[in-house]
Amino acid sequence: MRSNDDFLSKKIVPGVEGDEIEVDPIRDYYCDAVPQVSREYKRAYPSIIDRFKNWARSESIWILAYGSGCGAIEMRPLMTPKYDAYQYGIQWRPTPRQANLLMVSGYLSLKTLRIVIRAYEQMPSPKYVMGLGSCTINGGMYYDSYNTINRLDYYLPVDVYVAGCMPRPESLLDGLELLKKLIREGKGHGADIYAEKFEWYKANQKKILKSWNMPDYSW
Amino acid sequence: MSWTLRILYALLTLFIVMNVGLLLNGVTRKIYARVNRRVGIRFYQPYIDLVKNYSLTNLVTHGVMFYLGPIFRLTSGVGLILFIPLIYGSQGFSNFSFSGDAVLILYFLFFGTLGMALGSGESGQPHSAIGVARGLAQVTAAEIPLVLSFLSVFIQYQSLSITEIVGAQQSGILQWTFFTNPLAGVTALLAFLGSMMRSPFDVVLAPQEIPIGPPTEYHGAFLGVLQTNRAIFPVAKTILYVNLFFGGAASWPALIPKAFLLYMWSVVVGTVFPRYRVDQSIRWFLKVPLALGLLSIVCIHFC
Amino acid sequence: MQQILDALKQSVMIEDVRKQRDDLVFITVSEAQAVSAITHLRDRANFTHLVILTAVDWLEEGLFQLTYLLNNPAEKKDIGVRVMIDREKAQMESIHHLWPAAATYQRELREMFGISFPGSPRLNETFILDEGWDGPPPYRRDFDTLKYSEETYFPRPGRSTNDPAEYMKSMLYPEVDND
Amino acid sequence: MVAMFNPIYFVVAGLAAAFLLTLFHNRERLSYFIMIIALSLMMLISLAHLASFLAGTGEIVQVFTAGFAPPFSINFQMGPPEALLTAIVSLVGLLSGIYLSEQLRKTGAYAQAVYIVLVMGMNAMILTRDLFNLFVFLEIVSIATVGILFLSRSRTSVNTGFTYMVASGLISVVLLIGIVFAYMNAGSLNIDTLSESLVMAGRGGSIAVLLITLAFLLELKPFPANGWGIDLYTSAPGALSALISAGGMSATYYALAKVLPVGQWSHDSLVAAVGGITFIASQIIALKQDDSRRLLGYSSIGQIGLLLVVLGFSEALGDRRDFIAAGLLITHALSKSILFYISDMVQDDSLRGWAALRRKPVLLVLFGVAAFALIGFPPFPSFFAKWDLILLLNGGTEGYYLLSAMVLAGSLIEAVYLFRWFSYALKLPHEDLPELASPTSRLIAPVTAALVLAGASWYVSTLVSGFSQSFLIPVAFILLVAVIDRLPAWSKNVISIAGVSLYIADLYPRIAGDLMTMIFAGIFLVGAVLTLLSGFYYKGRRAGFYPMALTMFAGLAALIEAATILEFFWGWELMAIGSYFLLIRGKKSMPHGLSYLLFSIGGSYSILYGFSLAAAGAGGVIAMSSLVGISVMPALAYSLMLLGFLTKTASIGVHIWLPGAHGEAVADIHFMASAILLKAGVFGLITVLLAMGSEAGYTRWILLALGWIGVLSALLGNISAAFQESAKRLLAWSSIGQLGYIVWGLASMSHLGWLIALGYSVTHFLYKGILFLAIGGIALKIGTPYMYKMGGLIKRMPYSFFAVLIAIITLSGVPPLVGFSAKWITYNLIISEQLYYQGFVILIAGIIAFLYLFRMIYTVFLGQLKDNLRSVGEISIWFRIPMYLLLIVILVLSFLPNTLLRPIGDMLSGIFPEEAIVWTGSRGVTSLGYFDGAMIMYVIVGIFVILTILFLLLRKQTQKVKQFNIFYSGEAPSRPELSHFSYNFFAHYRKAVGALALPLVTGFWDRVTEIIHAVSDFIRRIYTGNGQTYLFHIVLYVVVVFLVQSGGYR
Repeated sequence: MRSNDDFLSKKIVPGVEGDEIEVDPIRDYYCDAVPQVSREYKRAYPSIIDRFKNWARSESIWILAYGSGCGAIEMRPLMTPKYDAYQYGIQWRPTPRQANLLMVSGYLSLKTLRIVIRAYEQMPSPKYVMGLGSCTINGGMYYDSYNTINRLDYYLPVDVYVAGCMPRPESLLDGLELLKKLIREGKGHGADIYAEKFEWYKANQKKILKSWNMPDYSW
Repeated sequence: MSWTLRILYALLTLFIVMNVGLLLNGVTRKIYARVNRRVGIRFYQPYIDLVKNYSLTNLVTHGVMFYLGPIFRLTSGVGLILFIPLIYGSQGFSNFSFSGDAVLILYFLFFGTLGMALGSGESGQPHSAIGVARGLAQVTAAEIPLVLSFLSVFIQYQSLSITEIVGAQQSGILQWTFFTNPLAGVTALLAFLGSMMRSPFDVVLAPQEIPIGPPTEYHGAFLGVLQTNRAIFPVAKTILYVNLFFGGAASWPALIPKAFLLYMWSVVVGTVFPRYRVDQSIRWFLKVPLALGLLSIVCIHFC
Repeated sequence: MQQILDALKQSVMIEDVRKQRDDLVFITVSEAQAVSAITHLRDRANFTHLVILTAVDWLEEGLFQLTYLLNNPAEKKDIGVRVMIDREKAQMESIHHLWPAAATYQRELREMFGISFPGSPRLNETFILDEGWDGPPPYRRDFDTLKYSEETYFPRPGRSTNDPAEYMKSMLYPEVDND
Repeated sequence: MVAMFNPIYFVVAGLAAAFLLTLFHNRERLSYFIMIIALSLMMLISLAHLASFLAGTGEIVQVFTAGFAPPFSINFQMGPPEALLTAIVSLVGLLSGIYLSEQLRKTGAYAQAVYIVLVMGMNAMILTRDLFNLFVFLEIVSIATVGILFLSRSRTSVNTGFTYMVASGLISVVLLIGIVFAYMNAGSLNIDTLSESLVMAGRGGSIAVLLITLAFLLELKPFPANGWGIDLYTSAPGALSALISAGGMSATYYALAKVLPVGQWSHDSLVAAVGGITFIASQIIALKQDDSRRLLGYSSIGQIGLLLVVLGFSEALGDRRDFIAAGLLITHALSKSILFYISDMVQDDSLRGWAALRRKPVLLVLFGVAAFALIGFPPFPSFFAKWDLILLLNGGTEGYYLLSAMVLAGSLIEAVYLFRWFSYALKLPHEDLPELASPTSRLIAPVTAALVLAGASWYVSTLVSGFSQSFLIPVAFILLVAVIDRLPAWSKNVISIAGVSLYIADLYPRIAGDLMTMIFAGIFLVGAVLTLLSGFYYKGRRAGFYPMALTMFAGLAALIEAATILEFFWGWELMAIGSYFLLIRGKKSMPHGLSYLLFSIGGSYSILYGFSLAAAGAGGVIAMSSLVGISVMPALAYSLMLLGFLTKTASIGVHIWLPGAHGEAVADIHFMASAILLKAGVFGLITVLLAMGSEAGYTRWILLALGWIGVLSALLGNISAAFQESAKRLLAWSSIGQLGYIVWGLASMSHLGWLIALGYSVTHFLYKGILFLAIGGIALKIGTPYMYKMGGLIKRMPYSFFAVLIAIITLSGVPPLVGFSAKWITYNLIISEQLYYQGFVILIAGIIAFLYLFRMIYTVFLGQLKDNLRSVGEISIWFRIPMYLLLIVILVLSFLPNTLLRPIGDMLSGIFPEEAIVWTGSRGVTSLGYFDGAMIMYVIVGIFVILTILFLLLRKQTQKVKQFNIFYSGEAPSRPELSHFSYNFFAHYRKAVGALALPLVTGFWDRVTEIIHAVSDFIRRIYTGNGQTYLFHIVLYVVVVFLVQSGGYR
């Protein structure tokens, strides 16, 4: 079968000076560098500055406002007066460039998985992933679907899972507190693990996203 | 005054203003939250956010201009605060205001805007460009009452020097420009709303539509620089207004409450009113503020 | 409605008629006559709107049932035209010349059921399975999705499945002996 | 020596040749040879006399044949006017004869005989001093004309010829009656003796004079009784039309000139009125013509009308009359012949058919020469003639102000149709060019005519007082460059740069002390060198570019060097020609080039009128100082001059030519046109405002209007710039805005205002130079000026980006670059001069500039790089060199604004002694405020450097990424052009304030054009093409004129 994504195949474009330009979109439009492990991760013990940084990171968690499944509906109450996650240093940002936490709020079909991977890779490190609900843990009620993933941690480095179908806002807050604790303890190294086991993650991703039409790492 | 002393004063000024700015940001958002009946962020949250952003480990850059954009922006904020005579009578806290008068400040306001616009432009992010286009269009409209009110003040005092203007207002509250030239004062307050990037004039940022507008692609330390500027810049602008319209200040304790109250003016309006589209806000500035501004000039001219 | 069917009978051999409601009838026609029947309904009987084209997999009978649901907007009537085709040689004449939108349904059927419609535009392009699907058509009943999922999506071990009714009973009334 | 060339030989040669021809009528080659010999002989005679008169040795020769007194014999007189006119007639006769060689040889010896008799008749009409002789020769000419027409054997020509013959017969009757009356009353027909006796004869004599005058007027085909003559032009061969138009008209005109003194100038007002009406009406009618020959016919008649005006105002024009008439006549005769010759080569008679000329560039050049000569551009004789005419009409004891205005209006209309036609020929897109029959033999005639015209131009310029010959040196240099036009561009470039540099070296010592002149000389000439330098990018010949560029610069230099207003006007017009040809080099520039030229001409006529009033006030003195304190209608004079210069600064109202003309120009031409050429208007404004001062009462209103014009130009120019899709048009609109600041500053008539204006003149030159070269270079490189087709070019052209960045920061007035100083002075000016309302708009306009500046730099350099631009390289090094030279100047001036502003301020203290900026080093202080350029620069650069270092110290893992590594809602952009926000960039702005940028002004000019065309359409309905109607017109005309004129005899 032919793919729709023709715009990513190589093409010859007539240049303005009468020349012909070969455009290879993956190579020419995208950076193809591989992520690197951070210096902090390599250190055996966190320095005092690292601890301070980790504290700041834990007290200022910016969530990418993106909902992949039904769980997105449970995130909204966190912004309302009843739960008000802002008081715990949690805020929402509209762009992955400025977010630290990716909340995967429910089942991921193949299509949304691709978007989630892109969004995750575009976030600046250190960055964290939280999986909400059974669907991200073991596929939940979609465990036998032909196009819904079962385990998120095979594709992205998950820091915290919050169980439930769907988990209630209270559970979410609990999960966030756990995440903050992990970060404070210097265990929030998802991005470094992702870089370290990059090939494994990519292999898993490519196993199911067979028509892989993006660069290996979306900077 | 020696150059060493000057630089020390400048650093002190920056330290004070930055703290004031960060606290103002925090308190403002607290107030927002309370209006929404939320607990809201901790008032020191902006500090943590700033540290967090600087402590992120990697940066993605699209090119030289992208890299320098936030620095241009911060230069503008820092330069602005150093060009404004902050404390009346204090040579130290007048910093570098001897290098130019109010006109320098008015035009230096654009320095950062331009740098930021160029930096975000290089990222190739279309949403940034949309945000900048909106911002520029709105600023040109908001600038109309601003120029009118400032012109009115300059004409009133026959001076472009901020120090002289502040000096003329020292003899009492009723000598403040806001009371001696109320039309210009009101016009300036309306123009002030347009430059603070708050509702109803914040469609430039429109987080859900064009993800956060110009700084969409900025992150980590870049964003930290922008946030630093976001602390300094509005305070500098506010102090400019305080100097021109509210008698300036002879000491920091006098300056900070004034700046705080004026800042709150935009916060209160922003909390209450919903957002304008760009063409609506342009038309709005071309109605009442323009008329008031012209009226103030006519009054100054003929009265 | 009867008149419409009578008129249709003049030219087409109707194998089966099932009246669902006064304004909804399902008829079954042969594979060879299906398109002419649909054309007749569209042009003569004002069934100008193709509501849906879908398929049912009769695995046991070795048949695919295609259903063309047609609507007459003026008289507010619907007719479903059913065609049984051979499951082994899953192929049907295209009707994209009657409704261009039919091509999209046919693409979907091609992808999900593996039914071919020779001549239909863009038939062999991916439709929704654009992540590079290489398994059998997933809507065929002989395709085991659980097995596929287990092979592909790294199932988490230790997962157990309960009958919801029994499970709820045991949870709510643990004192009752469920045997 | 001259005696050998007795004028009687004209008749002898003519008749003898005609006789011989009949003998050799079957030896066509020989007979044609004889004809040419005879024609050459005639020319030789007249040339000999002309030469002796020009050398000052000539004497007036009187000839009487056969010992009888007139009217029974022939009485000839050969004086200077006769010599000149016969020379023209014989020349055109000879050239037409050569041109028609094929046709004449084919039609045979009889046609050749008739042709010779025709030329002879015309010459004789000029020479004779006897009324009856005149009548006879007039008849000969008429009949010979018709005869040739019949021999050309086309169906329409028979019809036309018949109408023509009947009409001229009718006119002959009128003439003959007049002669009979004259002879009855005076007993003599000698023109020289007739006049006194006729006046004594009372009423009969008066009627005789009126009838004779009327007959000759009718022969000159006055409007509206001229339908019979017009048709002749369409059906006769072009070369014959040339002879009729150039020769016949001249002869008849001179005959009328001879007859008028007979009536003691009692009918000069009639002649002037007929001439004036004919002039205006013909030009208006010609506007709607689509047939080239008919258009030429109307144009000829219009020219004759103008000559009649000259004749009618003999008294006012005094001894300059002959100079004016000769100048106009020579230009008219030669250039019209050129046009008629070309019209024969073009197969398609419609105006658009003349695009065929593009097959042969030399013909295009000839067409251009003829067109520019007819309108009265320098260096052609008509330029000086028109100048004198307007000056004298306005300068007499009673000024004929309305008349001179009408003459200029008519000329403007003439320019409209001539140049529209010319632009068709140059630029009209044609699927396939029409055929052109131009064997080399046919080129002889027009080329010779053009050469003679050039010679006459040179000679006439030597006769003019108040015009230094040194202005011809650049023209000679231009001609030299034109001659070597076949060489490759770089060699011409070297020569041109050398020429300009030499000129600068020569000029510098002369203007060294005068800063004002230095500034503009610097902009004009240093600008010239820089633009020529950028011209090295061009590979190939670049045909025609260098002569025209040099023409423009010569004009600009003449403005600076001018000691008299005539020299100033010369420079102004020269510049207009040069710039016009430069601007139309773009691909789609045809309509814009035309509108540019028309506004230029309109503006220069306005200036001319103002100058003439100035000269009138100064009693005819035309030194530049005569502009000071004009005593004749000073308000009008100054307003007109200012208006004229405003057309060049493209201020609002007269700006509509600029966006198109500049927007379609090539990069370096754009630089010339915008950064340099517009400053000529500023120079003009400064000249006028200096002369006008601000003391007189009326100046207040003029300055107020000027100020608002400047302010609105700035505002609307900047708003419109934000809405442009083409980067070049954007810059063009931006120029309108920037020039608005300058005009506003000048209009304030204050120290600070002029400081702004002069400062802007310099800085605008600097940053606009960079922008034009960069944007123009990019447009050239990628083949389109549209910004939505660019994007992301910073990756490919970092040097250009940096230069443009500096330029736009300067333009926007953001500190620390030099543009800020202008903004600072603006605030000082607004407050100190109380220009609150204008000033407020100016300030807003300055802020709106951000819109288009950001749009330009973003959509061109930032955003997404398009696929087809992935391999594009930097713009030509020859653009980057001047760009970076300008850039260095900007940076120096930014650090030390006092280096520019202080000397200007000191100089302005001489003009406006009021308070100024006090400079201490780089710190400027006024009574209101202060700024320190160097200090601002140190502080800002210091902060920037410190922050950059701090940021670099943070040491992050920095990853350089590519264009699609952007957040795109988790998806991938498919194509760069779909992710580049560029088209309709300020849609919301347009929605809110777009009404301000609506083309109201354009609508106004469209309406004016419509009205003139409607009038033209209405008038030309009298030409039905019916012979009887035409005859009826003549009769009616005679009756009406007779009734009107004879009213005075009762």
